[in-house]
Parts: sequence; C-alpha cells; structure tokens
Amino acid sequence: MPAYSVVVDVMLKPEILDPAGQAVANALPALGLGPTSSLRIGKHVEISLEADDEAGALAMATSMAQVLLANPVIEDFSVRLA
Amino acid sequence: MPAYSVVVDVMLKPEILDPAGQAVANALPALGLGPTSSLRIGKHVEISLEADDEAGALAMATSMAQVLLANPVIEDFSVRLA
Amino acid sequence: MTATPVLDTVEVASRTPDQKQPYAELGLKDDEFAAITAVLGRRPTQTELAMYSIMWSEHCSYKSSKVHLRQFADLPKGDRLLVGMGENAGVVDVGEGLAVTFKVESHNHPSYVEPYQGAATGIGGIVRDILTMGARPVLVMDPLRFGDADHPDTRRVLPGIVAGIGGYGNCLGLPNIGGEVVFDPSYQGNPLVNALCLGVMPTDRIQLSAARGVGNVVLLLGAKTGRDGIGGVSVLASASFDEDGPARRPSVQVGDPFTEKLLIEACLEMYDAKLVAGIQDLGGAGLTCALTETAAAGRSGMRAHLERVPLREASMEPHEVLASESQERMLAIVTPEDLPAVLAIAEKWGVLATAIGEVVEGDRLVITWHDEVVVDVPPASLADDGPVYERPMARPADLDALNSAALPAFPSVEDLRELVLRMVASPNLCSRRWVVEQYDRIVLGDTVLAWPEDAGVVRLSEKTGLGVALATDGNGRYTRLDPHDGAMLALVEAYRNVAATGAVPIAVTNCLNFGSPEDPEVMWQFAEATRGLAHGCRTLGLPVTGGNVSFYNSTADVAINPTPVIGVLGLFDDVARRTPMGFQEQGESVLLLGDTAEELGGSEWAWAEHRHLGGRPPAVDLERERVLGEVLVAGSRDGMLSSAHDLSDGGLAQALVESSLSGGIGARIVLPTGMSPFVQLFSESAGRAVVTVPRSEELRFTEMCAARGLPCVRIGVTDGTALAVQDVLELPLDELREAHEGTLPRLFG
Amino acid sequence: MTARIGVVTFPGSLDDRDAQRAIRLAGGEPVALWHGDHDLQGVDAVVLPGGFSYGDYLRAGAIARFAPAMASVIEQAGRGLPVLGICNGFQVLCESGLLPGALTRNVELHFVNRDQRLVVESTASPWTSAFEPGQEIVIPVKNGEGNYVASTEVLDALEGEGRVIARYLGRNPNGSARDIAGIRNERGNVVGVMPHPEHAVESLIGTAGTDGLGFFSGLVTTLVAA
Ligand SMILES: Nc1ncnc2c1ncn2[C@@H]1O[C@H](COP(=O)(O)OP(=O)(O)O)[C@@H](O)[C@H]1O
Ligand SMILES: [Mg+2]
Repeated sequence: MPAYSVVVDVMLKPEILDPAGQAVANALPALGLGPTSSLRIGKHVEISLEADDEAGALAMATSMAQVLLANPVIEDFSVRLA
Repeated sequence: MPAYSVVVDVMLKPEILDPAGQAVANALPALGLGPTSSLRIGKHVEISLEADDEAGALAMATSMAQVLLANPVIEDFSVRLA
Repeated sequence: MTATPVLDTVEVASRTPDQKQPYAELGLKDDEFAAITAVLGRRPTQTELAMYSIMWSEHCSYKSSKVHLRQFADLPKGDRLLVGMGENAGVVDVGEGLAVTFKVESHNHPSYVEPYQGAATGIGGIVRDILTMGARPVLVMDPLRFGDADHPDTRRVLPGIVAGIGGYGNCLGLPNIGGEVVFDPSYQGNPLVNALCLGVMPTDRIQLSAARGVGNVVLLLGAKTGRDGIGGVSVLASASFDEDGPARRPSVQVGDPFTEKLLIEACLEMYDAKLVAGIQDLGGAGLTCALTETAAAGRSGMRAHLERVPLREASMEPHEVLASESQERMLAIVTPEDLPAVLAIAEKWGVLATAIGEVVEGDRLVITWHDEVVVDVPPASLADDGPVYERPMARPADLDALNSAALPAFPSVEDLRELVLRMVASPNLCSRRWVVEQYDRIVLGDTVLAWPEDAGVVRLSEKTGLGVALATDGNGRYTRLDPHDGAMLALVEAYRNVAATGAVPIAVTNCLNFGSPEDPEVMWQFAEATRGLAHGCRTLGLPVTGGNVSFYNSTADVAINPTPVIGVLGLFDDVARRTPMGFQEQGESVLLLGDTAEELGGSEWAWAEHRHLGGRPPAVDLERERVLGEVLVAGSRDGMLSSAHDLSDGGLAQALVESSLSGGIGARIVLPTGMSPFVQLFSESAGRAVVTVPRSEELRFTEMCAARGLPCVRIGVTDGTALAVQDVLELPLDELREAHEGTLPRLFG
Repeated sequence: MTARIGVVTFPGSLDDRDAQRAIRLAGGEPVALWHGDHDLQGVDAVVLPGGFSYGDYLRAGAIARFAPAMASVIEQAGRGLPVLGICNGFQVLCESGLLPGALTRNVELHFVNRDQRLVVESTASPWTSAFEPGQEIVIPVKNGEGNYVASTEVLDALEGEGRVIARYLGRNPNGSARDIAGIRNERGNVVGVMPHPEHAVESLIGTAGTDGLGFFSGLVTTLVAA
C-alpha cells in the first residue's frame, strides 16, 4: 500500500479558556511583538501511514482523531493531507 | 490595518525524541487503529493580528515563532496564512 | 570535500596507519592520542576514537580530580557501608534487612542550553544510577544555583529548570523532599542543577555492574537510540574536517519519564526474581560507557552487534550509536536460561528489550557493525586506565585581598526592623514556596518532613518507623573565601540540618561544582575543598559513599564560586520522633544552642545589603558540631524538643522568622547583653540551633547541654502572633509572611 | 465481613500503593488490579488512582480509558459498583464518559502541590457518606491538569442535582469552573475528585492531617452494612 502523510490539528473549542495561548499573547508586547487580537495554541499531529488511497488515509486519521487525538467535550479537530 | 489569520506549526526536530507521539503511536494498534510508520505531536498556533499586508503578517508571526513559540535548540517551525 | 562513506573498520585502520585523525577536535591531547595508539598497536578506528574521546574526557575519566578524590576512598568505612565509592552509588546498611543507596549529580550545562529538558534528564539520570544498584528510587532532591534573581536570563532559566525537575520527578512518582535555590551572579550563564536520588532495597538485592559468565546475553532495555545528546562526537559525522571545523550538534536530550517509570518497574521485578547477573545504566557516554564498564568490571571479553540496537533514525553510524546519550536505557547481563523470563517481564511493562551481544572468552571488547569489526579494544583501557593528571595549582592571587577586605558598617538598632523585613524577602532567604509547590512532595505516602524543614524525612518501614533524613548544603561565597573551610561549612550545615530533625547522620555524598581544572587557581580551590571535606568527614566519622565532579563551570573564563554541594544522610529508628522546625505551642521556652561570635564575612547580610564578599567565613569547630548533633538527636529521642531549627544563612533572625512562620506562632525574644543586637541577629557563626522545649522539659534539657559542654541560653518564649525582640523590633507574622512569600512569585510568577 | 476494594494500576500510575494503604487504614482490604486484565476479581468497589498514566502526554487519562480493566469498570459502574477516580483517575472517568466534562491545564500553567481547604457538598455517595454536608476538610491537591471544565448546561445540572461533591475554598488551585473539586454521577456510585484523599490518612505523613480517610471509611462502612 502507498504511504501517506496526514496532518491532524486539534484546537480547544472557542468557548474553552486557553491559558497557554493567553500567556503567550500577554508576553508578546513586552518583546516588541504583537499585539494580537487572538492567539490560541493547539496540537499539530503529523502521521505517516499506509492506506489504499488518499480517502482511506484521511478516513484512518479521522478515526484516530475521533477516538483518541481529540476530546470532543473540549476540542475540535481538522484533518488534511500534508 | 487589515486583520490576518496566521498559523504557526511547531515540531520537535526530527532527531529529537517525541515521547508524546511515541506513546500515542504505541496505543493506537490496541484500539484497532494504525499502524503508523511515524506519529509526531507538535504545537499548532492560530494567531489573529493586524498588519499592513500579508508579507507583514507572516513576518510578524515568524518573529513570534523565533522569539517565543519555538525553541530553536529542539524545535523547527513553519508559518503560513490560515 | 564530500565524505567517503567507507566504514572505518579495524582492518582498514590497520592498513591506513597514516590517515589523519581528528583527535584534537574531539578534545584529546597529543600524548593521549599516542597512548591510545600504543594500547591498540595501530591507529584507532573512527568509532574507537569516538569511544576513547568520550571515556577519557574529564566528565567520564575524572582525570583531573582522581588524585584528590582518593582521600574519600581512604576514609574509614564504618560498619554500615556495604558498597563504597566506585560503583554507581554507594550502599549503606540501615538495619532491618534494608539498605539505601543515594547520590547527587550535576546536570549544569545541558540545563543552561535547554532548561526544561536539561533539568528533567538530570533527574532521570540520577534515578537510573540508583536503580542500577538494585534499589527502588523513593525520593529526589534538587540543589539549584542561578545568576542574579532579577537578571533577564534567570527568568528564562529558572522557570524552565523548576518545571523540568517537577515534570520528570512528578511523572516518575518520586517525592521531592528538599533542595536549594541560591542566586549569585557567578552562576550567570552557568546555572548549577544538581540532582539527588535515594533508593531502598533489601540488602540481598544489591546489583553490581560486572559482566561475567561466558555465553551470557548482553541485553539493552528501554528507549530506542537516537541522535540526541551526541554532542562533541558529532564532529565525526561530517567525516571531513575543513578549516572552519565541523559543525557540532547541540547535545540536547529529551526525557521521557513515562518510559523511565516502566523501566524502573520492569528492572525491579527482574531483580526480585533474581534474573539479572549484572546491570548498568546508560548515562553520559551511553553505550560506550555501559559496554566498556560492564566488561571491564567483569574482567570479561564481550561482543556487541551494534546493528541490533533499535534506532530512532536508521541512518545512524556506529560511532553515533555508541556515543548517543538517549535517555531511559539500561544494559543488563542475563543468562541464556533466564532470558525468556526477562523478556516476559519487559513485555509486561511495555519495555523494549534487545539482545545486542554476549559475554565471551578473553579480555577484548569487540564491536561489529553488520559483521564488520569496528572496535577491538581492551575494555579496561577505556574504563579504568584513562589518563590521570596532577594539575598545577596556585592559590588565587586575589585571595589575600578578599580575606582582608573590611566589612561594611553595621546598621544601628533603629534600622533592624526594616532590615529583617528586607532580608527575609531577599532572593536567597525568601520563601521557596513558588518552587516547591511545583513538586509532588507526598507521592508514595511516606514523606514525614519536606519543605520548608531543615531536612527531608522519609519513612522506609511502615511497621517499625525506620526512616531516613537528608539535607544538602553548599555555600559558594564561603568556599570562595576559603575553599577548605567552605567545604567543611557545607558539610557541617547539612550535618546540622539532619541532626535538627532528630536523625543520626551516617553518610555523605557530594557534588563538586568548580571552574576549569586547567586553571591552576581553580585546581587549588578544588584541592583545598576536597581536603576540607575529607577532614570533616574523618573527624565526624562519616564515610563518603559517592559523588560527582563537575568542572568547566565558568562564563567567559570567569569561574563560578567554587561550590561543593554536600548531602548528608541521617537515620531514624522511628520517624515518629522527628522534630519539626516550626514553633508548636504557645508559652514554650526558646533556647539558643552554641556560641555566637561576630562572624559576618561572606554572610548573607553583607551580600544582600552591600553586594560585599570579603573577610573570612565563619570558623568551623567539628567537635562542637558533633556535640550539637548529639544533643539534638538525644532531645528527639527523649521527647524533650518541640521544635529545632539550625542557624545558617541569615543567622538567628532568619531562623526565628522561619520557625515562627512555619508554626504560625510568634515569640518574645530577649537578646543577651554584651553583644550588639545586629551581630546577634545576623552573624552566621556555625554550630548553632534554636530549639523550643516545654517548660516541663527545660531543666532536663539544659542540664543535658551543660553536661555535654554545649552552651545553651534561654532567649525567650513562644508567644502570640508576632516576632518581638525586646527593645529592637516587633513584627506581626502576617507582615513577615507577606515579605517572605512575595519575592519569587513577583520575579517568576 | 470486610470490603474488598480494587485499585487499578495503569502504566504510569503513581498513587496506587498509597490508595491501597488508605483502604487498609480505613479497614478495607485492598486488591491490586492490573490495567491489562478484564477481571476485577469480584471486588466490592474500585479506585482509579492518581499518577500519569501513559505519561499523560496527549491528554491526561486519554489512553488509560481504553484499558481492558476500564471496560469492566465501565460496565460494572453501570450496575452500581462504587468507583472513585482520584486526580488521574478522575481524568480517566471523564475521558471514558462515566462523568461529564473534562480536566484541562491549570490556569497558572504550573503543576501545583499544596494542602487545600475544601467544602464537602454532596454526601449522597458511599464515598462521601462519612462527611456532613457543608463540612470543611483539608486534603492535598497535586496536579497539572486539574481545571474542571464543562458546558454551562452541564455545570448547571451538576449543581441543580446536587452532584458537586466538593468545592475548593480559598484560592482555587487550578481555575476549575465554579471551584469544583469533585463530582458524582446521578446514582452516586461514581465519584471523581481532583485532590488526593489518600494522601491525608496519617497524621505522621505530609502536613494535611487525616481528613482524607473519610472517603475510604465511609465506603467501607456502607459496604459492610449492605
Ligand atoms: N530547589 C528546591 N527543591 C526542593 N526544596 C527546596 C528547594 N530549595 C529549597 N528547598 C527547601 O526549602 C527549605 C529552605 O531551604 P534552605 O534555606 O536552603 O535550607 P537550609 O538553610 O536549612 O539549608 C528547605 O526545606 C529546603 O529543602
Ligand atoms: Mg536549615
């Protein structure tokens, strides 16, 4: 089977507080950077896997995200080919 | 100034151990998912900021990545418009 | 300019004796290279060269310190030492069939490059040292030194280091029961991250590292091997050595505490089932060190098939595999019969286990890479027979001037209230709460005392209350002013801290943090400090069970203050009789034990108020320390003491504040006449402690002190919710607490 | 008759031995359970202990909830088996859907270990039956991801149905919504708490006292009476 590289990005839902993102956003101005109107930090997962085709690879990554990589109570995710 | 959405993805350098990615990769087969030939977990940062133009927005995000978001000793990053 | 990817085998090396070798780039001197060639009877292969360069480095060979460290090995062993210096960590018999092993090690340089991971892997490394001895690790401690508290780089380094120590130790489930946080500009650019671990085992479970038994399997346990931490040897990767010199990779290792936790549980299960014939952790110098040391210790031949090592990156070359400092790995020697059982345990815990070699006849370590011989060496030539130097020494040229520098003028009585408030808030004396709250201090459920107590105390037996106490200390300013006495002062402070809890001090470990050994003035400091420490240990009857030397701690050629960090282990027959440092009851007598002299050279007052470092450090009286220790232990044993707190940095004022705040009870103090209140409150004379005793015990206690010739003065009574010194100051505890607690959150929060 | 209480050890569990000790001190009989076994050995109750299962690298508790032992715990919890998740165990209970909501990173972004004042609210669970409603207790917190979050509807429901078992008093150590330190399911048999009652069971150990013992002695009393 051919190999594919897939990316899953996982972000906290907009209504959930992101203290890490906020801490970075607050630190930036003192470094002469920003301001930002929003800065949020999530996870970026790069996966190499074998599948029959692109659709199969995306489906596999989507299952991984649904089952394990993201917690639907607090997180959204998106899946794409790298 | 117009508003831009920029994404910074931060990954551990390939030669650096990624314990989180490894723990997840090891767990997947038991869940009937995978196998993966590689799975690495980094940070996905979504930033909204104002800049003169796209180039300015990307430059600003790149500075943020260099100064604060990524640790150049162990991490690489990439910047793109959302 | 392109590299030729030809494997540099032993056979190739024999054929090409004149090929240029990059030994200088690898840190080897001309005569060291000549010695290697003489041992081998040919030029080394690239892989052998890498191995010698690592094993003969200062870090691994102790080539500059060896001649001085012999003094510790020569100390009387006492009747508790089961394993002395030389193994991974010394082992001490604590009775009831149990033994403990403990050691402190440095991870200074990696923690500056990458604070979080550097500190984290410092914990991981020392824990494996303890595990290697057969012990279950049960606690950690973290003596730390940073540049000035308000320096911007300290803001980068400190939070990362603290988070890394917590991140690794918490995830391993080891309580952090103490440590140090010291700020001084001499550590700017070179923070000190020392990590201590103690483990406990049944005495019959002690493991040794020797590889013996022809046919036994050499098994690599734990994480895959990657390119992390290859550091200096990465110069070989370019295979060409052009003018600019090859690029060196930063040697950053990333820790995986989860894998280490599994490795611990798997190894302990193997030990309990008596399945391990020899074991060695992989730390600095990775497989190179583990293979050569196990083979050398067993006086065995060994064969390793390097391509069997599970790799994170397939493209790694043999010398990289051997030099890699990837964390969370152990090397076990196992008989073929026991191999299936060992593999089953590894599988149960999800630990990778790979047979990479075997013990063979003869006395050579032969390493192959896909059947080609890349290494063929006598292992002892790497592990034991490295170079030994008697480095030139010179008393620092500025020492006389430093020692005779006059102290700043003392403040007047009216200023003392504000001075106390400033001092308890100063970076070196303020509360460490912001740091220690990031550490799990109670996991395993045996922590009897931890921060902010003088020493950490951990129960070893639920049934009998058998337990240990541990404290670490080191004062770089004192040691700068007098390395011999400074090292003794570090020893006696840790000794006193342990005794203050009621434990009997029984053994010593140490981490000697110094500048460059190639600087004769640093070497003199080192020699003096080891002499002082050895003298102190001999007089107090304590064996040194092990330790670590960290040289090359300097920034732009300016060495750090010489900083021996001394750990003292104490023993409790029953931890239930531990003495806390906080005042416990209202209306108890406050007694000052020991003599106070005007000793403010190198003091915290001189530094915090005036950035003054000069004069002489406090005098050391080892006999007095011993008697004080006996009194503190006897007071605990006979149930006379409600609290005890040793006096050190910041003197009596600091001790009274800490005991008041810790217990939430104030005191009314009346200072003896005849000496200025300032000196009485801030002098740092050694050999002192403040204790409280119930009125009913006072006479018995003071008579015991008198009988032993220990000065004991009643200086007041616990009372109310303020610290009052008659005719000098009155400070409500709330005000003191605010001053004491506010500093670190303000700086780093 | 004595109550047999299982303690599940996952790879990376740390407070499992402590939980066993607490059970013993409360008069129960601790039974060690292994994450890889479906068999719960017929225990009368289960504790999911604190720690960093699977390193907590992805999200705390995310991987542990798939363990074979958890399948049995989920099934038997549905039939009323008392289950207590402490810290990492609470995280596992949320990940597995036995309790609503989720635990996220502490707002101050640090791991925090301190003695914490709590008020016990719901005593309608075997695990909290030893306490009085409104009783103040002190037990240690120690976590990096103890910030309880849930939707407004879920939070309102938890409060409306009296399912908050304890709240933080004084400084909220992790930013938890509405100062929530622990919750229970509708039936009351499943409880998750972020602070560590098993670390407050002996006056000699730590500095928090012995208030935590009630979580275990209440359960033992309930089970023995049943
Ligand atoms: N880095 C640290 N980690 C853990 N505990 C620490 C650390 N630094 C200081 N402590 C603790 O804070 C308390 C005060 O430290 P310190 O003033 O250095 O003690 P002493 O003067 O008695 O040697 C002690 O209990 C010590 O163990
Ligand atoms: Mg002390």
